Amino acid sequence: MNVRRPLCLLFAVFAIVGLSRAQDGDGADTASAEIIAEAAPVISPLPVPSVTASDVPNDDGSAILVEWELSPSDSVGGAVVGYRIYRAFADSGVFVVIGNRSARQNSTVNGEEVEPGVDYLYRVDVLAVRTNADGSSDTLAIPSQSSVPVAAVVQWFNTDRLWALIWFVIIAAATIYFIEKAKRGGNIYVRKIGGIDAVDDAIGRATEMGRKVFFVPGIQDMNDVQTIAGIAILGRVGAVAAEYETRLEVPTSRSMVMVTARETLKESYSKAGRPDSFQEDQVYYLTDEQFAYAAAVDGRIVRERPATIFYMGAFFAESLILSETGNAAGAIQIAGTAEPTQLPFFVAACDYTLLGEELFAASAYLSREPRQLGSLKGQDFGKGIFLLAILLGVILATANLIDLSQYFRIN
Amino acid sequence: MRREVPLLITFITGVVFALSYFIPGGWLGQTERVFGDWITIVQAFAVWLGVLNLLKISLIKIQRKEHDWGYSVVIAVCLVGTIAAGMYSGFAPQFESFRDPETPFNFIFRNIFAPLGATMFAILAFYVASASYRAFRARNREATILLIASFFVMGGRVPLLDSIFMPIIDGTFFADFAGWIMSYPVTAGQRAIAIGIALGIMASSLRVILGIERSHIGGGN
Amino acid sequence: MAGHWIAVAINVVVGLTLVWVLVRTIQGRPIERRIVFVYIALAVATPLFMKLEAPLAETPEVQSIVTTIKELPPGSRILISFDYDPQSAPELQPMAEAFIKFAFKQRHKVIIMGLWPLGPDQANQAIRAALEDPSVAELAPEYGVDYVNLGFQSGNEFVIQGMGSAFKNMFPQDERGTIYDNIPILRGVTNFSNVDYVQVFSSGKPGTREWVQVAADRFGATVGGGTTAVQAPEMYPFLRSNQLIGLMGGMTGAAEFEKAVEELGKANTFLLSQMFAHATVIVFVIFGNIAYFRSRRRDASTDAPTPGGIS
Amino acid sequence: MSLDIGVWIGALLTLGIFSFLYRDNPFYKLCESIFVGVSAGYWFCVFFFDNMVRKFYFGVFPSEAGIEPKYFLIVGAVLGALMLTRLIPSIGWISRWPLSFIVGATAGLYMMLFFVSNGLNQVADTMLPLYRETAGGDFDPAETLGTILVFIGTFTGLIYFFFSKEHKGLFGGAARVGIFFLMVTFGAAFGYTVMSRMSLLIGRMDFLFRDWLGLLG
Repeated sequence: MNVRRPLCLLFAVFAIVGLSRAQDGDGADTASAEIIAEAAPVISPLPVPSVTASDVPNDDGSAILVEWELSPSDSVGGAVVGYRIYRAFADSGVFVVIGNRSARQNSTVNGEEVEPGVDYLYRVDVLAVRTNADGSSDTLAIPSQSSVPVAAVVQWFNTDRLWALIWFVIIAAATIYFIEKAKRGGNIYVRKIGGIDAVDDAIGRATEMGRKVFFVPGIQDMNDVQTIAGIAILGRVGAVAAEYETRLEVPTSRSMVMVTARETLKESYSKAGRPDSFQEDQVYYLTDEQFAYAAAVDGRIVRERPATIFYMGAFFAESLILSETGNAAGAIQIAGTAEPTQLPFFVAACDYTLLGEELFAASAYLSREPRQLGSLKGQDFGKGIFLLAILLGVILATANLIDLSQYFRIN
Repeated sequence: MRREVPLLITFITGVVFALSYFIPGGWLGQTERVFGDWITIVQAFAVWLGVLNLLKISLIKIQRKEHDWGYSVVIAVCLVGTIAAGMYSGFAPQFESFRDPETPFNFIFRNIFAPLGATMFAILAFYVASASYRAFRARNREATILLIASFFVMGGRVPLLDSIFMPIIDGTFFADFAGWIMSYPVTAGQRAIAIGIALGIMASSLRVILGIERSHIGGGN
Repeated sequence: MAGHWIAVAINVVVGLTLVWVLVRTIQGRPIERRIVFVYIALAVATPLFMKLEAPLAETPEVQSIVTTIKELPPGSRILISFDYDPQSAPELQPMAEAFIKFAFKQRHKVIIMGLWPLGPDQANQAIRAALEDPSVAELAPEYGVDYVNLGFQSGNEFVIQGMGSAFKNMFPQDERGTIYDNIPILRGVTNFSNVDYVQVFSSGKPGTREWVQVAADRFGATVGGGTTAVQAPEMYPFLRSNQLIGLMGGMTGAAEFEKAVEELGKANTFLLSQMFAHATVIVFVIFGNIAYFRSRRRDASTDAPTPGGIS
Repeated sequence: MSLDIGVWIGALLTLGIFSFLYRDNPFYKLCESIFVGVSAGYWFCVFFFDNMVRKFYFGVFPSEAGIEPKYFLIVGAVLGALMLTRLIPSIGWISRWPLSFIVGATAGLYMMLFFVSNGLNQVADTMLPLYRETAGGDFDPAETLGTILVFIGTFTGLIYFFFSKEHKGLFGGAARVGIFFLMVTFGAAFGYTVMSRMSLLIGRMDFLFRDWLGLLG
């Protein structure tokens, strides 16, 4: 055995070299290729010694992990080119190919057409190139023993995500605590944020100039949290605009956003005591297409020359198309988005930009309502925990003591 | 009823969908996909509201002969025309799908929609230039940093700085430096923003679920 | 060639007018943005007519693609997936054209498919461009024998997964409706073990990442990538771990590939345009700053807001 | 010059959009109106055939035997139908129900997804030893510097986002450092994107000069 393995290897290398040279098809080389092929005896690679299959944990019972020991013949430069994985229903025993893996790989996940609770058998064939005495070659498949039957299981709690639950509960509980505390009274300090403080003045400016205010709620639908945040801000902006009797216009690129924005504004106007000033046509749909929407809003910006433009929500490439036009039209622009790729463009073209988290905080700020402000305190608590964790984690990792990241990394 | 039912619906769905994150089995294990499917179907319904609104506004403008009403005619005709072409392309038996290369719908897409979209996108090249000319000025420390970072990345990403300094510094120094900026300081900035966003979304979602933030149902307090 | 000289002349003149812009800027009368637009338009358009070679360094990730293709014996089968749409065509189309030309010249067999609906259409354009090349036309590659377009299949990475057991399952017929088994080039092609190389041109998801994760990792295919510049950095981890044998990133990567296969084409021209445009933007940023410092000297109020009003 | 009518339409529309760079004009207004009308119609058809017919109808009533109907899709249709009550003013308020459902689901679902992917995992990624070695076990100065920068930048950047504490003293100083990192991020990301934006313009120019005018080889 000790001698055989290196010998096998050597022959396999010869066989491969001979094969590849023979394939070149050069007349001069054929002779030597023949000699090598003749010298190499027909050898069969060894099968996979064992195959184990197990349920993939923490899933909906739709995947099985198949692992095997590498064939002893599978070594660098060896004749083994890969493995072919077969599966059979335990009750029928008929094996069907489910996939291939290349040499030196020893596992695969069977994630397709797996029913939970059904027993399966797995088998792994070694695929190897065999060189025949006449110099030709073919691919051999040497089957393994089948694995013991295994069934996928549905889990009801994903234990991989336990730490996510723990951290979430801690921060959420703190947030709710601060909300309750704020409700009972108690002064909550929030620092100045330029972009948010500027809202009133920006609308006031439009009133003085007798021009419109535009509010652009992004180009995503209501299933984006940023749009929801943008609409919440629209509620506050709408109340101020109603109070100042400034015409506010909301072009949307999504029908559902149009509907929601109308509901929101209607309420804002009636809360400001001016329900009659609200007209449905203030909020209108243009088109779902990103660039057509940008083209149309651009056109409106140059024609109507609004004094103030808000961009609040999810923005993509149109961010600069809109804000550059607004800038050239002389509007005061306040933007807010959590799309990191677009922040630089708003920063370059707008007077004020709410960065990521500030977009989500803005409506709470503008409401000045204790419960809303309390939730901001909860956000800060979360940041405090993360800061502490990062600091500790880095120190402990540098000192090579404990890897804290394992409590934060979630699959 | 009008106010309480929506609040209750938001609360229940919010809690259920949040919990589903921890449950791998059953349909709760696939809420992201299931919800995605629902949304696409709701969008197919909701688009009627938008398109009818667009048509209504255009027709009103035409009827009242408002300023520039001619363009409203163009919008209305293009809208109805495209829908007609799409329906014909989708239902006519000679086409397999409304997207087939030979359909009139595809003709509109290729020769009207696509070039318009591509050009609107390309306009950005001009705006990027004018925005940099105006905004990237060393007004204060922050602006200077912004300027320097953009300068090196802009010049390093194409073989511009490297070829200018070829006689002095050999190789791809500026390309590597641009890469270094992208992989370290930029990672740091983006990570801070990302973590902030995570907490921001968490707090504002909690406000929505708990009914503190209720603007989406037209509700103040 | 006349175009080249006219373009060069225009550039010289335009370059001289920059002095005027600089003087005006120093005088405190910054030019309006429409003039900036004119410069950008010229910077992008004129290099298209020039016959210059962009200066480029050799990178291992592009060279390894070239070497791999060169080392394959003639008649090897290359699978190319077109995973992008017209919007990314300026970056990826030159790459695809150069690659296909090169593959044909090396006498390889080309199998085309797409995970993006409009991908196979881009492929047809690239093939057409390749066939117009006289040296390719001489070889007269024949549809069905030397190349085939399997068309688009929906399902993202699951298509790759399905191809792992049999291409035929995912593509029962080619784009022209011919049954898989009746296409000569596909005879004997069951799955990834029968293709010698997989090249992906991608601008997003599904794209190179998915091909690496499924075709390379799971089925052991040799995968090379070609991505937009924006995507390229994300692919470097795969290069380092050798899951991806090579990568062309954006126009720079495409131009380098053209140079390596001695086939200067669109990518090289486009890269020139890009360099001119970048240079123009940088020049204007510098001018903008000169203007600012001049005006600050005149007007001492320096309480400028942070960019984006961030505080 | 091209003889293809499609190329001509495309070229004229391209010029129309570009004319906006000079100023707003009737040619641009025409192109804009065409774009709005055509694209709204386009998406209407896509929603109809892809979402309504293919996803919903063939999802619930599969065209081939052996495919299981996806009855859960009916929920989407019910929500959609309730949305349409908007068209009848007297019962329009019912549309708040599907909206509440969508907003609630979005809040619940993405709250967790972002909390983990944007929050916890990013925190975990930052917990690296500050002393970095090369694969060979030697001190790696570039990687070490990079790791330290990522740590400082993330830490101070987060401090900038604190709402309930005034940016004063040491805390304020840290927040300022955080702003510096944000500025580097924005500047670099801006410069980085310039390249892809320019290539889009190159694509359009190539279309005009090559495909339409035929001036390029």
